[in-house]
Amino acid sequence: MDEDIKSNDATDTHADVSRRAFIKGVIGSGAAAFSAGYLFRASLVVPGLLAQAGVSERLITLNVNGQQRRVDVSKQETLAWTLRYKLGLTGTKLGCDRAECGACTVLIDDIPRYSCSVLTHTVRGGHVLTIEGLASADGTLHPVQRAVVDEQGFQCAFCMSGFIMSAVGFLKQRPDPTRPEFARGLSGNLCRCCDYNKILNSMMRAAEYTRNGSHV
Amino acid sequence: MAVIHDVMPAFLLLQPGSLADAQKLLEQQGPDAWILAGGLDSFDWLKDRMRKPKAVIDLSGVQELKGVRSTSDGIEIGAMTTLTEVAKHPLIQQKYHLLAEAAEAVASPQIRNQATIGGNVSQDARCWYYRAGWPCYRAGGNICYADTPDGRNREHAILHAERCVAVNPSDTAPALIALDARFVLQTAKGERVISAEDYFVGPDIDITRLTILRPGDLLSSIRVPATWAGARFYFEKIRDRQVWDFPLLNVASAMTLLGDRIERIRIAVNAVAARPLRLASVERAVTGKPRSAATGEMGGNLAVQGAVSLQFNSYKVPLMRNLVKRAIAGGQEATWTS
Amino acid sequence: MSDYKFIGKNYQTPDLVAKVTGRAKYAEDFRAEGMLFCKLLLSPEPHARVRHVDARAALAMSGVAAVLTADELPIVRPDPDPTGAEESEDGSPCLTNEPVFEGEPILAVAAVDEAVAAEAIERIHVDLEQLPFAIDPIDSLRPGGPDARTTGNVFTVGGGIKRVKWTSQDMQEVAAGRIPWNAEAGEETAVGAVDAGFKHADVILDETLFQQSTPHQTLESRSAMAYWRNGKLYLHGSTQSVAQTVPFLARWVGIDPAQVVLVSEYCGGGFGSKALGANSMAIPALLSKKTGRPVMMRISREEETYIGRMRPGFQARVKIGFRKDGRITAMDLFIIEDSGPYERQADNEITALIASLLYQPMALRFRGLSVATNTPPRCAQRGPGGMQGASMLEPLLSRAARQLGVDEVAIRKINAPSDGSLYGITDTTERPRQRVATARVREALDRGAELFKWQERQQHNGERRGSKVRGVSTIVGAYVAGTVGFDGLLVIKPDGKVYVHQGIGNLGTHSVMDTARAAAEVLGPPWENYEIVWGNTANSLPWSSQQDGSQTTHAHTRANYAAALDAKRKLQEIAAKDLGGTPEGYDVNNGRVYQRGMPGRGLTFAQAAARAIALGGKYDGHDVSPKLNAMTRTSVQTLAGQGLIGVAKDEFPHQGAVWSFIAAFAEVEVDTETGEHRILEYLPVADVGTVVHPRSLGAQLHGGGIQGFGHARTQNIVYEPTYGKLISRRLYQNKPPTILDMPLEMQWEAVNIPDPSNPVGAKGVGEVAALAGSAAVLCAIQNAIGNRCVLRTPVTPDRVLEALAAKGAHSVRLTAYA
Amino acid sequence: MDVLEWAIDPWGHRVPIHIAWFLIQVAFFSAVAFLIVHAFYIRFFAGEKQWSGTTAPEVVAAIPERVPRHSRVARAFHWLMAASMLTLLVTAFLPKVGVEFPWLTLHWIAGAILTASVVFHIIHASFWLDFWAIWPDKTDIVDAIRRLRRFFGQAVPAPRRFAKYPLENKGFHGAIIAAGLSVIATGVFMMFRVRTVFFPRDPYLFTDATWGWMYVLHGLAGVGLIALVMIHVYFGLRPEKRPITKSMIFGWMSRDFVLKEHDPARWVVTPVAVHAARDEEALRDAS
Repeated sequence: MDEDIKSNDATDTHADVSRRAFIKGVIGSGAAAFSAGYLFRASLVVPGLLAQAGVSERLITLNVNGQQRRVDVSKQETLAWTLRYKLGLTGTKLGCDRAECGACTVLIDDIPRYSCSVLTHTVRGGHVLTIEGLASADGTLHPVQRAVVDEQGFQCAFCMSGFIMSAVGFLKQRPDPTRPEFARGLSGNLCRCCDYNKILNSMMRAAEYTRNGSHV
Repeated sequence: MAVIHDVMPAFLLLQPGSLADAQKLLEQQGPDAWILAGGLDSFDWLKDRMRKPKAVIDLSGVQELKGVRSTSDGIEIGAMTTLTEVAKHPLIQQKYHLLAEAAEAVASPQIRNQATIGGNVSQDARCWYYRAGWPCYRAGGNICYADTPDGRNREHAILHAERCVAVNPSDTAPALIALDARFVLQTAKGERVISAEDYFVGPDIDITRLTILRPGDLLSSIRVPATWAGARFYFEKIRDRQVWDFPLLNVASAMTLLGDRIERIRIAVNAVAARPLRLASVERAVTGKPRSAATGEMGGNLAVQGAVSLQFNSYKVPLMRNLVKRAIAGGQEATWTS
Repeated sequence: MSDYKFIGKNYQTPDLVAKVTGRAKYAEDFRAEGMLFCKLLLSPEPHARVRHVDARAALAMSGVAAVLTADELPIVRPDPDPTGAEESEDGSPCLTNEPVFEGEPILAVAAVDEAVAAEAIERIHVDLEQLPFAIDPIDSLRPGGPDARTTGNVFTVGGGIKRVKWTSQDMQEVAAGRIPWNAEAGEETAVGAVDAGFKHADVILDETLFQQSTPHQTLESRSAMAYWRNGKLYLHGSTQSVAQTVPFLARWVGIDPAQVVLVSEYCGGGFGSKALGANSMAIPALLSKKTGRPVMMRISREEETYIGRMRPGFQARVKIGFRKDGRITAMDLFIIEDSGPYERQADNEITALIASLLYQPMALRFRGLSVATNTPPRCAQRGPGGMQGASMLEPLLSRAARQLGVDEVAIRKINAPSDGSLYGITDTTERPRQRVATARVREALDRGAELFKWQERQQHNGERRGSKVRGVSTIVGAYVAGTVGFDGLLVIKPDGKVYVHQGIGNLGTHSVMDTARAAAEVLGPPWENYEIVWGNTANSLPWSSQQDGSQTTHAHTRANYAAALDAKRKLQEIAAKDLGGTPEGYDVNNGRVYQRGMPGRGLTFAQAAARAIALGGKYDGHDVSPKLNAMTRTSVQTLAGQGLIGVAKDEFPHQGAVWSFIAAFAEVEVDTETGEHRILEYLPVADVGTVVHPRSLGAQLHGGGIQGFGHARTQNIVYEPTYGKLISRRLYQNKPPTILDMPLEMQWEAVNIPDPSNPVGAKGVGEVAALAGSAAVLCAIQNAIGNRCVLRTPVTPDRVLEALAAKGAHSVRLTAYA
Repeated sequence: MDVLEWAIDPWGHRVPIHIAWFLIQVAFFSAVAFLIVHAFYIRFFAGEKQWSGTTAPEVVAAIPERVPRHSRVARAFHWLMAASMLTLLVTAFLPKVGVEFPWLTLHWIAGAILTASVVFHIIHASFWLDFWAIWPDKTDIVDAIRRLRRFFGQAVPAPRRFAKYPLENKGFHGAIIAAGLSVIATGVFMMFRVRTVFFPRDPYLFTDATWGWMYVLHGLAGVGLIALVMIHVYFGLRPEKRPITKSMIFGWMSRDFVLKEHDPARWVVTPVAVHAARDEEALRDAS
């Protein structure tokens, strides 16, 4: 028993199908993954080590788009994976999974980061903001979203949420950027349609909207 | 056994809250422990499943390792300070702008928001054979695939290559050497302070490492002395794309003038050898000389003495010569019209 | 044409809000209860035969559901489909027992999650028998050189493969950096007297050039999710062309097209690599069938680089003869094309075809070799043959202009085609030369020269500032821009709305929305009255063009216009039936059909729709014209009774082939000490007929242009020749252009002259936009540093420095994948 | 644990890359163990050496006070080889056990010197020296067996005195030849993989696997040499072997020592002695 739990946690890949299926089921229905079985497991993570400094449990609470989400997260899981496959927030895209395209950009405590290259466990207690969290409850678009709509920014738009999150983060630091400054600020996002000129037009308009709230 | 370069293997994640805990964990886990700073280099190894550490020690929770503070003699930068924090810090901006420029030249904004100064100077080689998981010298094997008759070695070394021709890809390293920085190491035997140059090793000494860090060691902070505060700085990085690119070559220099003559100068280049090179002989040669194109030319020519180019990287010789020239004579050359 | 109500106006495309809020779902965004995850085992060798697969250890793992090997693939029917799709896919299997390139999928594992699947892959042992491999086409052509396929090394036009080896004398030429003129070619065509042409030339340029292969590298990889319900396959994939992908998907999975429901409302980029989706979509489909559970296949970036297709590279020799005034007397093109492992690519032939039109040479000879290599499969990439051709030929035109002292704009005008010009690389009875419908290159050049202030700007050429040198140039380009004969389908429902059904895909060009505007021109405002139905074959879509080759805008403005005319006619007839008079006496506008001059007397669309249902027959789709494609007929039958059906096959007349043209102007700055260069300005001026959607057109012209910059400046693929393995596996290594690789701000312009063979005068733009960016930048760099480094792309800093060091004396490095 | 280090080559095949470095310690400590055991044996168990056979007085008289044993050239070679061998071992293995320094250049230069000196030695020994002197002959074997049986208390004649070289010496030489030639042969090829003055680099001279086994052999022979050299030095320092060691320095042995352990009949030190000695020998065996 003990042995089995160890192996379960150490190499997270021998878990039994039924439990997995159950978890997936729950995820499928969009709710946070949660199971008593997991609580039990987590509390037994490599017996002995738990007492020791810094060993993290699997079941954690994440603050995503202002909500507290309880979710089961394996140690090696990236934030992008948790958002997309555990919390159903698929607006965040995986373009390369290697921090070299920017499609997975989200804000962590207002700072743009590549969620494909952040371990979910390292942002417990942080505030995560994704594309889904921008528009207000009544559906009013965020100024940056509004600007993109007004300028018809982007083509295939697979890179769009990443770009928008970068822009939102950048504008928090620098509300009044010049075009070259904004270009540098957005340079961590790749657009394979290369619609950069139109994207930059949208973002310059977004800066304007953000400053004078003239978008609604 | 088939190879797959996707999906991080499972590991035990340890998240110490203090330097002491981190060291305790390092001790407990032994050489199998993988230290995670910003993670941008680590995740490549893990996601490619080329490294499968039992335990990963995440330092992001160790506050002592973060932040920039001024000291009696200059500043001390915690190893876990992000490159963005380094580039934006007012003190660094005004007194050690060289370092700010170098940090700003790294990768992309999001990466700079996460990558740490400690990680940037300690990052592994980017030789594409090594990174593809091929069993080369650096990986503990017995061959260098890049230094072969057909090897693809555009990015590789022109100086101090021995068996392995990989280069050190760090942008901040040469800046720190030019600023005569000190690296503070926490080892099993206690704290050790060494000069920036001595932090890096070449393949002649240790072919599997780029730094002197041994398992169990931690780089805790970097001290930049006031010696070069407010000096004349020059940094330039040449690359294919202006973002997400490692340097084809970069140069950093700090200099003080006496009238029109060079009073003191430190110059370092990177991406030409397995370790960032301080160009001491060039420094000696140009000290006391007028800061002019001629002096720059002289320094540049001296800098590339002994360079051995491979099939695809002969361009690095003129490039290094020209950048060193600029680093001495000044960089009005470098400004673009747009 | 200014009286258009929608054509030529900006508007908010209906998919935009879903996109900015993250609600737009791409293939990998779908989930299903009990979904399994699939991972692929890729070949570690460039060419091998699978002797034995031992998957016992993997299958023994708990959580592993199934392993799928090539042995379990359906026998693919030779004929793609009865509905007569235009072209076949590249013939590569989705899994194979004879991998012909490193990274080719050998088998797939389905498991409860990716971690288990990945570990399962590592526990599988595949015993491979190594076979000879070729990476560099020229290496395969040398005497005794390796063949990429056991059957040969050169693909033939008929779809076969043969063995071609050059002589050792030929190889001496190669060693000297020259493609040998007399070496054996696989195919040869000629129009006019080439030798005579060169005899009459005052200046002859004869160069060897190299164009690299570049991966399409769409940002959304070809991930797919599949499940089965009631014997039907539901597949969430990523494809450029929804309707035309169905028969192919059916074929790959071994089922009937009627059993396929394909969902691809959003495609994260294709650039040609997803013209028909991807054959890899069959993997989750078959695994799902095998396991009885939904299967998600997330294609990693590395996998995408291997199986995501590439543009064929060129190793070429080009000779052009010019008259004093710049007129081209003769052109001789010998182009070795890297066709990858599976089938002949026609890029080299297209290069010649474009040249025959764009430069109207008095004589032209084309010789080509489509060499097989054990590198990733090739397929058309935005401007296939055009990108490489423009990048090779335009710099030579610029150089000739300078040698002859002719203005660069002038030399392009004097060779330019005009409406109805003849072109072709053969002039035989079976393959006669063709006529281009419209060609307004000269107008584009004049307009551009004016906007760009060419006369003044070109003075900057060679201007030095410190180590920086300026370069200014202009270029022209051409590409096919439209097909005809597809179906349009729309329904006016009792809710009064017009539902325009589109079988084309939504890959960001907006043409899936833009072409629907042609129907609105016929049936009138308000635009809010129109709903566009696309991206899900369960929603009764018409048979449509492939969303590639810039054909959609032309093809589907026509098809939708035709369908709208059919609907209008039916509205008029119904109105006449109910309110008397003749159909011709009725107008259609503002959601109503009413008697001309008496707007009060008529029916709303809602009323008309209800009447159509009551009338039945052709009005509500119960009678279907046999002229329509089978898929359209099925869709109409499904929609029958839901409202007034407007449906028609595009039978508008058209004279000549539809081509779009472009003139582009660029200014660059090159640092002679570091080899770096920046683009200061780029101005494309297009002849794409009527401007349909300005903002979309601008996006195509600039986006395509920047993709061209990437081809010219940064993108590359590097192989280790000894092991035949890709070593530039990552984006940071194969370097697509970033937002910092363009001028700070760009303008664009279109001559906006309608194409007479399109009801709204529209032509396509995608391909022509891309090649212009590359050619313009290369010409400008050449004009700046006047050396020959642009003869090999990409022109990275190292190549600039090497060329400068060689002082123009160097020959082109022909090594592929370096 | 595996005594070899394995790796996955670019084509996914498992190939050896070199020996596991713990073999260094294994070699070192087994040598140490041997020394201790041997020392104990000599100290507590080994009795006074006994020899059979005597030498006729006239032969004895013919033997000079200082019996020449190693020519200048031979000695020069021995010490040169020793120096290069030590350099090779130090440069090869110290870095592996954590003492890091730039070792490669020293290593291949020393290797080149060793190779050259060995080639010279082979030629010199074959044509100028008594080539067979260093190889065990029938008598050596017979005597070895005798010594063994006497050790176990059996009543067999005492072994005869040695010829020029004691059997152990010959055995050691044999082992050195095996290990030495292995490192040299493999080492020469390995120079193709680094930048030396000798060949153009060509790392693809052999397949990954062949190269791998070559490195393994080089390593095995190398660690073997650690043990051999340690043992050799040990014997060189042992008091009862001093005369032999001295002879490698000064070139001669005292007549007394020669007469004690060596049989002038088998190691011809005087032309005169030859026949007489041989006759005597014959007589004794007959009786």
